[in-house]
Amino acid sequence: MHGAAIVGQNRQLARDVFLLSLQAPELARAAAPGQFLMLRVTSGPEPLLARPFSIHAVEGDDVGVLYRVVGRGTRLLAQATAGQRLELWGPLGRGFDLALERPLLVAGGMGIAPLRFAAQRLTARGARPRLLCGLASATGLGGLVEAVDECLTAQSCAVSWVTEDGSLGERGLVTALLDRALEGVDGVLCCGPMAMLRAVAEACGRQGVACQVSLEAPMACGVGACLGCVIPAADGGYLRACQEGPVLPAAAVDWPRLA
Amino acid sequence: MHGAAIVGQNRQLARDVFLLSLQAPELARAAAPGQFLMLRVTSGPEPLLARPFSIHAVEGDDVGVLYRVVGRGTRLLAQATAGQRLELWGPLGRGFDLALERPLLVAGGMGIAPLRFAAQRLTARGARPRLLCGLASATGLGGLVEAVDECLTAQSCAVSWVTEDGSLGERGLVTALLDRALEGVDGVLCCGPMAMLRAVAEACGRQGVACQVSLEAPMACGVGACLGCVIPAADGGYLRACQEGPVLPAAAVDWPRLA
Amino acid sequence: MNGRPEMNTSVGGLRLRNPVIAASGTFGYGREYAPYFALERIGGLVTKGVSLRPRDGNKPPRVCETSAGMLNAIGLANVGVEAFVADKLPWLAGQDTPAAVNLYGESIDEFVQLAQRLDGLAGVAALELNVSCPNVKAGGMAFGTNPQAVAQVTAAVRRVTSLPLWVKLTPNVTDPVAVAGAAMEAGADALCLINTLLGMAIDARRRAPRLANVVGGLSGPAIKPVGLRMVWQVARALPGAPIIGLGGICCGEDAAEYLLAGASAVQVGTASFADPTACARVADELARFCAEEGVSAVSQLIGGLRA
Amino acid sequence: MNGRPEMNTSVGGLRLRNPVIAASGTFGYGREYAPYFALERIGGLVTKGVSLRPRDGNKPPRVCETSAGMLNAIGLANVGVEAFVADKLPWLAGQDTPAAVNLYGESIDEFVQLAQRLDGLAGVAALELNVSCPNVKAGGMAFGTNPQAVAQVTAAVRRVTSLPLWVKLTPNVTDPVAVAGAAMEAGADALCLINTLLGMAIDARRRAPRLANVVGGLSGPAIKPVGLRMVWQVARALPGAPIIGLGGICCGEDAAEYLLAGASAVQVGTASFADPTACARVADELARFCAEEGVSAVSQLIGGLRA
Ligand SMILES: Cc1cc2nc3c(=O)[nH]c(=O)nc-3n(C[C@H](O)[C@H](O)[C@H](O)COP(=O)(O)OP(=O)(O)OC[C@H]3O[C@@H](n4cnc5c(N)ncnc54)[C@H](O)[C@@H]3O)c2cc1C
Ligand SMILES: Cc1cc2nc3c(=O)[nH]c(=O)nc-3n(C[C@H](O)[C@H](O)[C@H](O)COP(=O)(O)OP(=O)(O)OC[C@H]3O[C@@H](n4cnc5c(N)ncnc54)[C@H](O)[C@@H]3O)c2cc1C
Ligand SMILES: Cc1cc2nc3c(=O)[nH]c(=O)nc-3n(C[C@H](O)[C@H](O)[C@H](O)COP(=O)(O)O)c2cc1C
Ligand SMILES: Cc1cc2nc3c(=O)[nH]c(=O)nc-3n(C[C@H](O)[C@H](O)[C@H](O)COP(=O)(O)O)c2cc1C
Ligand code: FES
Ligand code: FES
Repeated sequence: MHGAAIVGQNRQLARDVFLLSLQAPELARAAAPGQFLMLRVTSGPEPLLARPFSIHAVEGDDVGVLYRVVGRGTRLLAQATAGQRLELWGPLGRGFDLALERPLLVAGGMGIAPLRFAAQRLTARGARPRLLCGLASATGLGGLVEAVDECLTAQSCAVSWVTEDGSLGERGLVTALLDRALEGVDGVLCCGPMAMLRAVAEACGRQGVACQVSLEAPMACGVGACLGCVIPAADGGYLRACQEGPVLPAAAVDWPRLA
Repeated sequence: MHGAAIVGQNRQLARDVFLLSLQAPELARAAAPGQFLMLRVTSGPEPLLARPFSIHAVEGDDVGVLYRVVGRGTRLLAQATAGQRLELWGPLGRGFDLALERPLLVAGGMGIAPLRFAAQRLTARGARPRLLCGLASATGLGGLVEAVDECLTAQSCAVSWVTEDGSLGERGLVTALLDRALEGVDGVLCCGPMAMLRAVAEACGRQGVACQVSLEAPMACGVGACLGCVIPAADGGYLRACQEGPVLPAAAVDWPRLA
Repeated sequence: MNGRPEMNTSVGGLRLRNPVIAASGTFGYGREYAPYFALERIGGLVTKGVSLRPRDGNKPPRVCETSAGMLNAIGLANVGVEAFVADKLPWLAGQDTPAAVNLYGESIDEFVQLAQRLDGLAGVAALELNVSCPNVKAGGMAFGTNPQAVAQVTAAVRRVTSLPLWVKLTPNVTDPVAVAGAAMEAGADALCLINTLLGMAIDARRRAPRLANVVGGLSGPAIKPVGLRMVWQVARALPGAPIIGLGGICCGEDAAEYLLAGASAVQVGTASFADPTACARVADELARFCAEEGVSAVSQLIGGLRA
Repeated sequence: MNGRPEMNTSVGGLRLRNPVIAASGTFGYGREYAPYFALERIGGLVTKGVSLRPRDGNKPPRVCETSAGMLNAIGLANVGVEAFVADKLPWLAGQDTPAAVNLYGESIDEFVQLAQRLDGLAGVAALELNVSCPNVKAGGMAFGTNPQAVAQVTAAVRRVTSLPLWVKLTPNVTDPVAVAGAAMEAGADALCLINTLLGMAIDARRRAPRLANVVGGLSGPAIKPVGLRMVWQVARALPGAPIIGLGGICCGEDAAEYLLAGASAVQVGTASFADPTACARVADELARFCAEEGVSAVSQLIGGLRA
């Protein structure tokens, strides 16, 4: 769909992390976990392009977007207030393949964004997902941690935290815990920084667990037209993050060329 | 001065007319009637340039700006809310020469903007100004009419309204009433649409009354640097509206070239 | 004014329902935007540039945003003419909207082969020669800055096709009129002005270019003044040369500006990225503009600038 | 990093306190901006273009806004060199900030006379030849698009002055490197890149151009990608040629981008209109950028792009 959505709320969870909810019934009906939407952060011409955001949650007619303020567009988005109209289109791209029984969800930082919706749908269809969630530090991110804990526990998805500074859960990197966490798992869904995705993909490869990664790339159109968002493909050439992705089997990605 | 001013209020007087008050003590102290300020309507890069506005009123530390929404910049300005910071600089340009005893102030539409401040200062220095104020129609402008009536009457400046459709005061054009209104007047201060300024200047010329006009021109810098805002001068060449103007003796302007 | 304004126009051998065409490279192969509006709402569309062989294109990152614009260095990634004919053209042929095929060759011979391959195929309404792409090493802008080269490639393609032949010119030249004149004399049916301006963006913190290709093509509202100027310049210098104007068009009034400057039709590029319905919206807004201004036929705007 | 970064730089025969110079035509004769900040905060300034005789300039309207930019067609209005020397120069000579005088002639001879008149006068720190103004009929861009003409005017002025000689180039050319090389070979001490892009704006409702001169020069953030590209292109092609980069610089990071692309100093133009303190702010922000990035001397940024 393409059109205007009404801002329900735009709640600040941490210094630079916000949870936006949008009244967008058509989008809510059509959305699948791992898909994204393109959102215009102003009604004016600056910034020119829409921003891609993963679909974080769907509750009735409402679509949730979890975002971090990193630049001009997200700074403007943070100023959006309830009742305001924002132009958007979606759902876009290919999401996660959820045909799994005991999946492990691995999130790095904001990588939680698409995984929460995946957990929701997985438990709804009877799977027993677990979430391994890594942060550099939980300091200042209390609101985010709480929101994640709350909604995933409600969905009986167990959450383990790992922080580099030990401020929450185990100290270390997600990837260090991975070999153990992969036991008994029939698939991994992963979203986070590129280096993490690659390390998770490698660990899964070693253990023979199928791994799906959600990738980011600078996007102009979001609909497969501009060819701007490409990801190097394992069999040569490129895949469009917005069309063949953003979720891809880790094996489909040419990791060395992605660096 | 140059810096940020805090929006006191931004009151809608009519469908497309607003009265903005800004807390700007330095500007308030330095401002003289007929001068203007340059105001950035956003903190972003679009629109790029600041907008010139006449100083409509000074009350203590507050500077008033009366503006009409005509385009992108003023549309954005209309969204400004109390407490918000706006960048501005001024006071700029040359204002009215107020060394008059019985001046006539002639306003066309938004031309009232600088004249209200002129009336305030004139009565303060003991002069007895009258205001002749023309509108196409008063319909929908009740709030503006009321605001003008109220503050000028408080300053014992008599106000006469003229409307083209007869909806308020006499029916007709300001200029039709002018010959009569000029009796006993020792100077005219005029602001309004170009055609009106020219007609008033001619009427004053015929009756030998000194006439000062406040002119508008597209401006980039507001400080005399860009040479963008020029007005054809009676003695050849050009005058900068932002520097030699915006108020000029009618005789200094080359009216035919201005068309 | 009574009634709806007459919106059809004719340019470079094609009659169009309305003057708004989706530009090359910003509308995929048409199908990508079909979910967003009925393609019959616009005058036509131009495909992404097609080359003889498939091209992977440049390394990413390929796009970045700039003030009121964007840079791209896609590198003419495309499926190649055979896959285009097999997979894309049948769908286009089934649409009630004419499609021009944007061609990119690295040599005159490649342009000729492409034109020959496409000549007479259902779904190909016109050929648009891209001699102005700034993002490829061979051909592209290298051709487009040289009037002789543009004349040669245009004449060579002219000989092998009876399709309407549009030549798309680069703004990165000292004298656009010389290149435009060369294309017209060599048999072009219309000139498309402008392709992107050559530009660059730098990430100062990383001390690196924002595009892997370092330089790219600047498009969007930022370049509209340059596009309008070139259309006006060429329209004045070559009266009668049909022009398709583009560069930064985002709304109906922008389109009207290009028509007034002398274009017979317009293309909408980058605006589709900011709003997938942009082409249809621009067409609607242009009709509304005509109605509001009492213009009974949009063609009355063409070259109507009072200057 | 410890301590404040070293901000001075040297370009085209001048040592500057910092690399940020106020551009010609957007800073008046310097005095207009003195109320807004102490001129010692910036590296230098360039005057509005000065011609032999006073010029009234073009008819108004002379300026209009565009997306993230503006068009101007001032037409090199200026007081003429004699009034400049009598009325403007003494004040500039009293400032602790070097002033380059931007020169505009309609012929080589006029450029030479201007240079001779200014040579040796207190307050003139450098000459900047404007062979790139798009808004005048004679001289200006007509010179600037032709490498031979640029070489001739540069060589002729070089013979009559020992002042640092900067040549300001137009972006409206196919090959900026050819023009830049011609200027360097003819004795320029530095190249200033870029002047404005030739553009146009139309008021569709009035069906009239927004500028009385119809076309004008496009400046501001919209053109930054073009300016950066040209600086990078010329810096790569002519290693060692001192470059002063400009076009759309609004903040310290913009300035850093130009330095990384290969400029030894930068100029800030249109940004002064949006913020009268822009030049000083850009200088401060550039210093802060260096501090944040652990750069101990701003000169380390020059040409530091990893590409
Ligand atoms: C499919 C997809 C889904 C995404 N989902 C989310 C999400 O759920 N929550 C969220 O917070 N972010 C998400 N992102 C990233 C988000 O799109 C960017 O953070 C956003 O576009 C930045 O906009 P800005 O104007 O604030 O930053 P800009 O001013 O445009 O850029 C600021 C900084 O962010 C970097 N950046 C810009 N675009 C991207 C991008 N696409 N990916 C990574 N870095 C970028 C720039 O390099 C720059 O350093 C997603 C991106 C993609 C492609
Ligand atoms: C010295 C001076 C004092 C002024 N004082 C006031 C005032 O007190 N109250 C007030 O409402 N307006 C005043 N104006 C006019 C005001 O500056 C413009 O209305 C404003 O800049 C329009 O900005 P915008 O972005 O809304 O319109 P834009 O989108 O820039 O333009 C919209 C329309 O307004 C016209 N326009 C743009 N700039 C001007 C201008 N400078 N003068 C006239 N028309 C213009 C355009 O041609 C266009 O048709 C003054 C102008 C000057 C030069
Ligand atoms: C991502 C992208 C890809 C493009 N690809 C092509 C192309 O393949 N062939 C071509 O002739 N022009 C191509 N262009 C240029 C556009 O068709 C158009 O000429 C240019 O973008 C200016 O118009 P705009 O400002 O409306 O986008 C491309 C532009 C963009 C932004
Ligand atoms: C109003 C205006 C007047 C200008 N006058 C001159 C001039 O007299 N001489 C000159 O060499 N450049 C002149 N320029 C060009 C600027 O110095 C600068 O090259 C150009 O604007 C690009 O930089 P910017 O984007 O930072 O403004 C002028 C620019 C503007 C906007
Ligand atoms: S964002 Fe345009 S093709 Fe993916
Ligand atoms: S607005 Fe720049 S000189 Fe008047």
